[in-house]
Amino acid sequence: MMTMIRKLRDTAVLAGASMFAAGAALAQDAAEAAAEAAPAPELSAGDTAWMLTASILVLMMLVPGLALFYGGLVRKKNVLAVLMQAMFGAGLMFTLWVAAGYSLAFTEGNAFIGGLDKVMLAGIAPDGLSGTIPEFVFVMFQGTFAMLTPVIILGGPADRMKFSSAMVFLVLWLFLVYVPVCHMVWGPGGLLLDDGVLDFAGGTVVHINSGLAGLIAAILVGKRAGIGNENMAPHNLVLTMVGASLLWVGWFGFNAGSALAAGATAGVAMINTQITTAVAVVSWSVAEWLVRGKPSLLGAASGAVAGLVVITPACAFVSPSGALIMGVIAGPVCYWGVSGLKKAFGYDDALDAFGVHGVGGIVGALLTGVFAAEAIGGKAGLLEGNAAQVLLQAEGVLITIVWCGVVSLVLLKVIDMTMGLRVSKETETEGLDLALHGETVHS
Amino acid sequence: MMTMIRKLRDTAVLAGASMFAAGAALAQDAAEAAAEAAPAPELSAGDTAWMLTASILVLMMLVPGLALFYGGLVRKKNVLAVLMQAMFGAGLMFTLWVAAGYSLAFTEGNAFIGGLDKVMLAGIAPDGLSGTIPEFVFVMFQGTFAMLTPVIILGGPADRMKFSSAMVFLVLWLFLVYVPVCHMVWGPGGLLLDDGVLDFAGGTVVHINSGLAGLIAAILVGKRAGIGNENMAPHNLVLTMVGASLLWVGWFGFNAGSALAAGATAGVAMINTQITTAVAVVSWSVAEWLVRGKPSLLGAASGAVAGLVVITPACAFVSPSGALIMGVIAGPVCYWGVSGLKKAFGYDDALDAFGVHGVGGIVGALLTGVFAAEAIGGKAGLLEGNAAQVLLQAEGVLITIVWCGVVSLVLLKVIDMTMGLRVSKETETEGLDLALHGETVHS
Amino acid sequence: MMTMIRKLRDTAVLAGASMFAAGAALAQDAAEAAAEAAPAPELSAGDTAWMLTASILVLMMLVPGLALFYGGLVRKKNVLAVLMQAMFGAGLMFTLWVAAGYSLAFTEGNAFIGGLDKVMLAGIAPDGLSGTIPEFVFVMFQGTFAMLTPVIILGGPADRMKFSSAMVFLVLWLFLVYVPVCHMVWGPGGLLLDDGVLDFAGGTVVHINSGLAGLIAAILVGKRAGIGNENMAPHNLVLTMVGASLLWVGWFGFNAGSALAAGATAGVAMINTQITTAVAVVSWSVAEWLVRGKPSLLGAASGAVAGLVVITPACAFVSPSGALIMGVIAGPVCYWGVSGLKKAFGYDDALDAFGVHGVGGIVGALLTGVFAAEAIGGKAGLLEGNAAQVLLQAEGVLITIVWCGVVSLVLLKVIDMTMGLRVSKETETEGLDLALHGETVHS
Amino acid sequence: MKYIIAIIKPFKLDEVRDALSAAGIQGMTVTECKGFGRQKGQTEIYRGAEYVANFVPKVKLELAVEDAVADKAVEAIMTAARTGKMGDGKIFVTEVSNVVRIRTGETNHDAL
Amino acid sequence: MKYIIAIIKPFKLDEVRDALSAAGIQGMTVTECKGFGRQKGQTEIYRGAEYVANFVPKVKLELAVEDAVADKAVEAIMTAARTGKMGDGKIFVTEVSNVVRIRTGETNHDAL
Amino acid sequence: MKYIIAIIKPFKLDEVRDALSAAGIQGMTVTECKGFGRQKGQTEIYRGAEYVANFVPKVKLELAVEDAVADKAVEAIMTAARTGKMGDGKIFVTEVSNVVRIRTGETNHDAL
Ligand SMILES: Nc1ncnc2c1ncn2[C@@H]1O[C@H](COP(=O)(O)OP(=O)(O)O)[C@@H](O)[C@H]1O
Ligand SMILES: Nc1ncnc2c1ncn2[C@@H]1O[C@H](COP(=O)(O)OP(=O)(O)O)[C@@H](O)[C@H]1O
Ligand SMILES: Nc1ncnc2c1ncn2[C@@H]1O[C@H](COP(=O)(O)OP(=O)(O)O)[C@@H](O)[C@H]1O
Repeated sequence: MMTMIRKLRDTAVLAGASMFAAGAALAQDAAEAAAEAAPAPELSAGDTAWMLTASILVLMMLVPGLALFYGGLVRKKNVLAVLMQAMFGAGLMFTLWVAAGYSLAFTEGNAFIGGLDKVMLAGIAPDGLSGTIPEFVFVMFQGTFAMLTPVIILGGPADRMKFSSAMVFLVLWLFLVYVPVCHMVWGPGGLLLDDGVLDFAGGTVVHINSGLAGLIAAILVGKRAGIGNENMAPHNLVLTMVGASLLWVGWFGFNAGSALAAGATAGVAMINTQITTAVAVVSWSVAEWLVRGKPSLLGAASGAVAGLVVITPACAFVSPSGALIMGVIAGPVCYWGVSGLKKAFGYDDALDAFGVHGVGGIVGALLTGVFAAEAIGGKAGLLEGNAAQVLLQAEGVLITIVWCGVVSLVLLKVIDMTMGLRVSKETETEGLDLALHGETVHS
Repeated sequence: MMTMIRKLRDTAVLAGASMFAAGAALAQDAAEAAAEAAPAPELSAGDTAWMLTASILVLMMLVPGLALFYGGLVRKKNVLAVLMQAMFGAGLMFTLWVAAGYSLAFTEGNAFIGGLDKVMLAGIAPDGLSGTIPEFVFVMFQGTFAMLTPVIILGGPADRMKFSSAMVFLVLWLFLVYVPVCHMVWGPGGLLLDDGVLDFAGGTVVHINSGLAGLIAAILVGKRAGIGNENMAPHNLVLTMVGASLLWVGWFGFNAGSALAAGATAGVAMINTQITTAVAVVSWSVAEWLVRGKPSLLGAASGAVAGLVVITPACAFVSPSGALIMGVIAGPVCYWGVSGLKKAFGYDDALDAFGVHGVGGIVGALLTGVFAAEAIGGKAGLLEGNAAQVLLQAEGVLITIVWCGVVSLVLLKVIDMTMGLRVSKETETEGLDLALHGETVHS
Repeated sequence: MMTMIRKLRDTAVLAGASMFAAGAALAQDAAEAAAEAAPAPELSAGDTAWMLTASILVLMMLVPGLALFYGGLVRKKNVLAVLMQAMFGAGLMFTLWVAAGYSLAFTEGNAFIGGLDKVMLAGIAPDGLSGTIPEFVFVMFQGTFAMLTPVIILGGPADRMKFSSAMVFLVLWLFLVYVPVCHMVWGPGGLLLDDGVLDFAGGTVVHINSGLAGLIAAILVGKRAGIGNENMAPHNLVLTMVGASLLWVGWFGFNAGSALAAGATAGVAMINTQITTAVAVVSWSVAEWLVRGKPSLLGAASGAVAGLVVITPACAFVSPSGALIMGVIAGPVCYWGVSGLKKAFGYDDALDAFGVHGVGGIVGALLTGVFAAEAIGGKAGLLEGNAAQVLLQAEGVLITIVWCGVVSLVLLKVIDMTMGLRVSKETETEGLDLALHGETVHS
Repeated sequence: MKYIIAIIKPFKLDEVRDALSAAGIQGMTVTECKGFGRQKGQTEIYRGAEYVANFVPKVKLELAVEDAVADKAVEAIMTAARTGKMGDGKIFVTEVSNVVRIRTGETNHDAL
Repeated sequence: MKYIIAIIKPFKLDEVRDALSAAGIQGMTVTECKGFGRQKGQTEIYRGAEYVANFVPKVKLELAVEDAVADKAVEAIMTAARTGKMGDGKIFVTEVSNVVRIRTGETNHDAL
Repeated sequence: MKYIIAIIKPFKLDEVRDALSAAGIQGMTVTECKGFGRQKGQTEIYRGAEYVANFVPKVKLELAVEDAVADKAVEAIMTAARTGKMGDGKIFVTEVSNVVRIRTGETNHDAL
């Protein structure tokens, strides 16, 4: 049994783990080579060096990356509360990941959830491998995804959600949404593993998931008091720009790291990630320049994040030209996501968790089906005549939306009815920093 | 098969130097020993890639990591002075490290100090190796430790110590405390090398050492004027949070880098570092939540640092479960270190150099003896029946405390009597930034 | 002859590209291996791991590194505009790099410019190699240099140049200055490739180039309104210090990354970079301490950057002692560059693009010829009796100055006459953030 | 003419400004300040220590008005700024003997 | 004695200070503030939204002067601060009954 | 009633506040400001340049008091704020004709 699990896991990991593998060898180099004669995989110092680094980079995306990106966008009285959500959330999520999350996501169970064999990382030896890297490094790498994703959600209900309720929600959401979807997509025996949906680095698991939950939370917690009357302008875009920069920098750990090896696939993921991001910085800014008359730093920074989100599922599947076109699309579409769309429906997604991560995640998933190039990642997309891929991509998107939407809604409703989602009006007025955390910025 | 792997790993660990190896030859002599029977070690591009990265990460822990962590904690009028200590201190310490520090620490001499063979890095060729990496990279990696450690001290007497005196102190301290203790612990023929004390990445050399010196400096320089009456609250916890995050991120260079190779040991060090840190973020915050009614961002950030300090000596020796329990302990104990303990004795350790690094360093050293797991790092601890290890650990702590304590005290007394330790009352009132450095923050 | 040059070049590029190789095997490992029988080079996971990391580090030098370094130096009302130049500039430059820049710089053409074969990265396959790393990674690595260099220029005319004009200038400058000089220096068949000028990581291409263009732009755009009367002191040196730190940290990607492999050469580049930088922090600060009576944080941070600039061309050619002396020189000379020199000529190089990058670049190029040590990089310098090397270095400097100077001047004049270089007096008074980008910092 | 100085809670600023506009007041000047009075400040916690801020963030409004409008202005401020809780603030009315509009040099009534 | 309060555009501060020095004024106190009047604030754009800042950054000068000097001071401020565009600001003159120099305890004229 | 405006050195604020409390003063308002007077500002050095800040950071206290208490208040401020060095600051006393407590609507003496 144990060996079987291990074998299955190894297969999954070798096949490039962080994607829907569909029997194809996507991490071409390593995977194919290994697949042929398949001698016991050995630890590669080069791959390990890269994955140690990649894990650290994804950690940096959250603290301080996302924390600053979000922190600069709120009003000054709430900035520490935002940073606290990221810092405490990081600690809490990783603790739970080690306690049970990793096991439930990455060991065999049923189609929806894994088992408990590796609770507390039991049975993993220092020299145990996951592909060509120590399994402990794989646990860490995946754990950083599990830390980052839930915290993205909190951009939606930012500035008004109770800290305690937010943390309770994240705990439940980790186990009831993130872990199952992760298992379905990447875990052994996962529901979606065989369907052939392409998602290299987590467009579905990370971005659609968190963006949608953020939207639901924003709606359920209600609009910020004073919105429309008071100045809600970002209090310090320097922080936001630094955050966006660190997201950009760290995202290579996320995307190129998802190759799980320092080889050709990582190279493709890197160049594509860079191209789409660079282009999206320009395309968002230009869109805004045309519409508003001025290009804003917030626009450029948001464009970077939008590009990163959109290329995430596609980065090892499309050609550089495809990546460039995806960047051209990413900027204006997500700009619409945070402006036109939001205005049309009138919800208060404070920091645009849905506008950027949700919209970008969906667009990215679909465009992956359009631009996938056989010569790059072994899978053809719409432009190479494989229209079916787009449908497959849509299926992946829909299943995620349904699962995440339903469960998130139920969880939030329950929390709202029991402990309440929202801070008191006084706390909101005074600022969360002092009221919830007894601190404030003195400068 | 299993035994073979284990053997291989053991070799790697032994050859991986940054610990007390129980009768084994460390660093060079490890390499040399290995060289004898084994074939001459060759440069590993994978290991080198990791150690280049690890060195950079430790540099980032100091500038801007520690600088920001400390800088956010002082009052606004002193923030640039704190950053200057870190920036200038970094330059000064590394200059001295190259000039003589490396040679005195890492070449053969007597039990307390090395020799002068490699002064100015004489005789090191570009293709000279230290294990499987270029010796120049090893010089750099160790040099970043030697830059970071002295600057930690200045958290104790922050806000009131003269810049010139602080720098003179650091120079003397580097050669009379850091280098000897480093030689005793890690250098060839060092006093403690044979005792079997476990310290993987420098709990003793770095944290106990600097924390204690910080305490002594804080006491000798005296309390900050106005403490108790004036608001001494951290002026900008955004900076502190970013600093803590970069410490967290960079610390993997410190801990996993101390494996000196991108292999299984680095993987263990990484996962344990992450676990203890994540858990300590939660445990400090929860402790504060219970005691004070509110969890603060400063608490969460301090918890991260406390966890990192505590796991430092243990990270390659304990199991993930052990690391988790160490995290549970790290938070509340260091919280007590910066509150109860400090209050009890009434000293003004301004930024809690001792409360976090000293207390955490001691706790970590002792717990390493408790939780060491043979299956992980080859050494059994108290929980596996080897009570002696705890005594050994205590011995290491005591020797460090005595050496560092006596020398630091003498040095500070001498500086106090000659050039004075403390700025004038006017300078303290006006702020060190303008008075000492002719600059101030305009925002 | 042409073929010989070409052959030499190919070897050089394969063997580690970013230097003038002149038949010497500098990237020892790869080079030597390749040199022997020259079997088809294989992908090295270790080298790739390092180059993935190095590329990311150079990206971090720009966003947020240089952005913060510059951003902290301007007045508060202009900080977002500076960050926007870096963020948008980053996106724009990389987009153009992929579109045509890489092809024009790194494919064969004539002595001044390459061809169009790899426009849009056409024809590069995922498993295509550049030496021992994927060519896509090489494209990325070189692209980060092409992003960073143009943005450095904008430090000269900061605080008063129109955003639109600045971006138009950067686009033209990229193709008419950066790409040709890059091709001449590093590209196949480039004019300077044979001359034996030593420039390991881009002192000429990056620093002299950008520093000089910055000076010309500063002069043509005119002085800042109110200079001499109003307080132009840096508004937030915390940002500047963080920026300098990230430049320091990221520069290892730049310098040690220019070895294109994780081997001995990278080790040499790393230790020398660290030494010169550390020493220059001290030497600038001490110079200022002597001249002004106080050492400033801005001085220490500027010293770090000066050291990094000066060692850039030399880092793989000089010994640690040479690097140390270069650090001693770097600080005071660049300090003079931003004070005495600037005062003497009376131009308003607002953020000292020329004072640091231009002066430091020239000094570094010349000193490389002085301190080059055969035992380190295979080339002897003046101190080892090869006076000719200094002349060669001077030649490299002069050609760059002439090309860059003439073209930059013409471009700026044309832009000035068509769209204008400078914002209106009102915009300058009110601040660029609000006027150009519709944003401001609220804290 | 009267010179009215009002200390109010910061989050009431928009409401007060609207109320004054409604009362026909054309201009005013606003400064951030800290108040000391019956209302006690928030407790800040840091590491082991804590600090009760004696001062509470406030906003100070200053407006010069015609004598005839003064009462209406005071009334408007009072109504809009009131929460009924401690720390709502104070209004001080003083005399101003001359007002000048810098742009035009107009004085007194014309300058308002 | 008079207590003059002037609201001016921030970038005019240096010029006004120089003009006052030239007029023999020895001291003054300056505060950053926000003005509300005819001049409208800049529009800030962020993501989809935008916000027209009602308040414009201003600087407030306060100076106590001898009655005899008051007109000259007002004149100096007016000349130096004027740009002719909306938002140039206002000057308010009030009475002050007593002035004390803390350092010496001098009062009234001697304290200025 | 009197309206007292005092400009003091920032680090003296806590002492002055305590002195006023001791003198029975219940409330006051504090603003950060910059002073221009005999005391010269610090020189800032940056790169080659330097800038002598003409303005020195100060803190402004404002308090409305009963006529009877005014002298005691001035006295308290003067004693607590004095260092004897240049730049200790000034105290200005003006008249206030009406005071209102927003929370209750009380006026004049009751409002203090
Ligand atoms: N005598 C005073 N002079 C000047 N300002 C005062 C005075 N008393 C109170 N204030 C200001 O009014 C604010 C509100 O006063 P406080 O006593 O807290 O509440 P309330 O007015 O509701 O009794 C204070 O924070 C302070 O800014
Ligand atoms: N009645 C008033 N009381 C106090 N301050 C005022 C008053 N009216 C205007 N101000 C201040 O004067 C500034 C300039 O006034 P504004 O109406 O914009 O321009 P102008 O004075 O040129 O007509 C305002 O921003 C505000 O700070
Ligand atoms: N005429 C004045 N009107 C308003 N404020 C003044 C005046 N003179 C001085 N001040 C304020 O008092 C502060 C102290 O004055 P200064 O001349 O430096 O010292 P001193 O009062 O000890 O002679 C100044 O910084 C300024 O804020």
